[in-house]
Amino acid sequence: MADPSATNSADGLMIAVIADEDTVTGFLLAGVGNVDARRKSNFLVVDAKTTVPDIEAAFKDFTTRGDIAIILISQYIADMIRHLVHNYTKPVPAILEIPSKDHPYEPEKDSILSRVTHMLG
Amino acid sequence: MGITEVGPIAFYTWVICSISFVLFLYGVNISSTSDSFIDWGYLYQLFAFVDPYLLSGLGVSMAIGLSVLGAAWGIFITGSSLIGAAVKAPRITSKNLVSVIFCEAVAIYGVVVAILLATKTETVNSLENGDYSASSKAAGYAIFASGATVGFANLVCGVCVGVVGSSCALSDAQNSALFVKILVIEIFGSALGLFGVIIGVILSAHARFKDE
Amino acid sequence: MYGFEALTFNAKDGYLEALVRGYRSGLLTAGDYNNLCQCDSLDDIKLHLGTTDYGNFLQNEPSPLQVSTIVEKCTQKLVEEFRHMRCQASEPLATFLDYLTYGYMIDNVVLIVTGTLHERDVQDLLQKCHPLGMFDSIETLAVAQNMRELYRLVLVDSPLAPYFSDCIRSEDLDEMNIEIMRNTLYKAYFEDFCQFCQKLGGTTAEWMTDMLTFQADRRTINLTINSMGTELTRDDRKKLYPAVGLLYPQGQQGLAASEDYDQVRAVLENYSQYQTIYSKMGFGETPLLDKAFYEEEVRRSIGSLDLQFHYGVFYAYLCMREQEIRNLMWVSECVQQDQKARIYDGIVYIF
Amino acid sequence: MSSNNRLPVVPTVTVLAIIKARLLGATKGHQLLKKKADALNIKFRKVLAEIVKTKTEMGKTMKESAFELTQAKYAAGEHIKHTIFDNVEAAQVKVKAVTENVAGVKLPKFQYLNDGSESKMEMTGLGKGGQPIQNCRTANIKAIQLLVELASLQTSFLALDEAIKTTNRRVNALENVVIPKLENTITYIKGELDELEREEFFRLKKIQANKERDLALKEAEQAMALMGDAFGGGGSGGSNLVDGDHDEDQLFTS
Repeated sequence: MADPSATNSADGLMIAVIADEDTVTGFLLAGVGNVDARRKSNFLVVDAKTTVPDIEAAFKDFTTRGDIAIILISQYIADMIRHLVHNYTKPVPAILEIPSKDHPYEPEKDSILSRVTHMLG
Repeated sequence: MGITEVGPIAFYTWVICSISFVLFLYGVNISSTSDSFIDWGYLYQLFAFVDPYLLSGLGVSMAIGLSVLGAAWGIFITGSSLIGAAVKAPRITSKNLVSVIFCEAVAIYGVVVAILLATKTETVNSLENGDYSASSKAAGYAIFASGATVGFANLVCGVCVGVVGSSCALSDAQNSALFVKILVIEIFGSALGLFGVIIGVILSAHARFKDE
Repeated sequence: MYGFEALTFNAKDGYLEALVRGYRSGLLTAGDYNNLCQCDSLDDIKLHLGTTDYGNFLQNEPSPLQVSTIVEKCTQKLVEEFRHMRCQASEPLATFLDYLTYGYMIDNVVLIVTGTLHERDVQDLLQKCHPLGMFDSIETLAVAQNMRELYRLVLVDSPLAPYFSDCIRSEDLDEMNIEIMRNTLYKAYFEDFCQFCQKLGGTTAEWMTDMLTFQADRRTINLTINSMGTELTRDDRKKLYPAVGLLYPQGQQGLAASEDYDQVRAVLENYSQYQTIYSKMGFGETPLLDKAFYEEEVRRSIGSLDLQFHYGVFYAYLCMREQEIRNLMWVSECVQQDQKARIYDGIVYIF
Repeated sequence: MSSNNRLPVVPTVTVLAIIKARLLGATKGHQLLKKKADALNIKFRKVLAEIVKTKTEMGKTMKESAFELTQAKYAAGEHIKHTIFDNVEAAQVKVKAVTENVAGVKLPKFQYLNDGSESKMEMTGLGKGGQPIQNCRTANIKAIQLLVELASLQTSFLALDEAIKTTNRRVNALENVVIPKLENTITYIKGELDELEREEFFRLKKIQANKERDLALKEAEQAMALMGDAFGGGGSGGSNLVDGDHDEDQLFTS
């Protein structure tokens, strides 16, 4: 629950994005994007050519990097790697499933929200 | 709009026309003296000794040549537009052949008049002083003028039909309702050539090379 | 002198002029748009586009259809048509058509240059380039490590070289903001294109000057509005204004000093031609001028079709086709995002 | 059964006192944990309600920002996204992780941070479509803020969920295992002690009875001896104390 790395917390942690091109574009426009000196970026554009192992690798990378606090992932992409998302239990970085413009948001599929609705009965 | 914007052809035409007009006026003003700029008396002699056959030959060749030039010009203007427009609207090709035929008709006028003129043409012997008889000179000039009339009338008529035909093809491709309307304009354009033909025929009707 | 064009124009360009008008008749009409607006899914749109001039261009696409795929395919159609015309064209139409692609070329060069500075993969960058703006040596753009080298090795051979050499000094290249560079190039391009059209003479010059005047003014107004509140100073802003157009130079003086919309409006009110534009600008609020500009552009483009024997139709066709792609993108996005209420906001009816 | 569900203790008074003290502690702890669980539950409910609210709101916000992007693309052209991708350098929007304390549970919370540095994005679309792009940017920043909030809620949700589970486990353990066990032990000890008491009582009673009988016998003998002395010397009657009646052992158990 503690900060993953004390060094980075001073100037803030980043938000990572795994989504379709348009969603990523929007967030980059807002200034979320970060590309460091080693050409490592904190976003992944998923298009028709992106394979599931690519997404898995990026997801694992983002969850273990330490300078990322929130991972935004499009819901339909989360569905592709549902096993990883389901088994992920750490509170930081937080996984957030977001709707994408061409995939309407389905609350039933959301790992968190399904628990929420289950609890609310 | 400066003069350079008018385009080179128009510019040169204008220059040549104005120069010749100035020369013509100069010549008329001082024609009485022999050392005038244009010696009209000498010019008369020159034209008087021209063989009427040459004039009629020129007339015939102008009739056919300029008509065909006009027709060909019209056909390429129409044709290139027609082909381009037919890429997206193939239905227009058969209808718009009318425009091409109109242009073709212009060439046919030329051919008809040329044949007419050619059949009238005869050889005549010159008089002793090298001059020709009045009637043969008149016949030569008449056939020359007739040929020129028909030729130039058909030249511009062909171009006119061509331009209208090109627009006709383009409009028909967009909206087939326009075809008939533009065809009417084209018919009017095509009639221009006929005027020339009529005048040409009348002009050459009384041409007699030899006095009977 | 219209007559002389009528005599000689068709010798070289009659076929292409008729062809481009034929392409134009393939543009979607208001009826088509109305039908498209009734669609409930992208597949409906695909089905409907199948009945139009687009034909079966989407037939081989896998079923979860993306908006970007539609846009890409439409662009591809435009590019194919354009390339077809370019191949048939003889001088000076060929040069004219080349000029039309320089705008895209500028975008591509800027894209590659930024990409190179950020060390992106060249192949990726090339895929993102607009196909109309490709030139032979574009792939080698990426070999250059810095901007000076880039200019010396590659750009010097491209058609854009004069724009670079005229307006961008090599020491500027490295630290210049990429957007400023893009707009400086655009300015040079506009001026050059205008000159070229003047040289062509006749109806082409007349119509194109009119259109380019509008485009230049649009750019000027856009630059003014978009640079408000940014770090761009007045002098810098003024440097980016193209030195053509109705607003040049008097109106540009005023616009360069404008700091809010009301001032821009005040300047524009002196130009009755732009009444349609500034009447869209409300007092004190942020206006959305883009659609007004697009409408004006389409209106002027349609005007070009009333004239024959000139090159303006090619430019007009490009504008209209681009607008159609924008329209289609808008409709598809609205359908996909379920924003039916706003679907009519973005469509500019062409016919 | 009672032997299973109790502590293995020797039933003495001291042990009883210890166990009683433990029971008291357990009850107190149970009460406190119950209270904590309630506090967490209240917070949890609040978080849940907010998550549901924010999630639905997020759907709307994301839709809006996606549409703003459409407008930007409409105005500036499709290629604008490449420009945006290429202008990415360092993140301006970041989050700060802080912790909030609810009933002793540390909840991680994220705070939206914008370092406010002049971004290259400001100039994007200078010549064409700048305004919709800036609108899109604002809309997306709004969306990000909402998402950060949602992420906080979600993390809180997870942490709270965990905390509540632990607390409930403890409460249940106390309620269903520890306290019954202690109570059973107390009952057992009490039972054993009662039993012992009863035995003692019985034995005391028995001793008393024996003692009374002996006394009676002794008295009778004395009376006899007195009578024997009086009636004939007591040669034979002079009973020997040693080989007299068998003297029963006195048993003192416990």
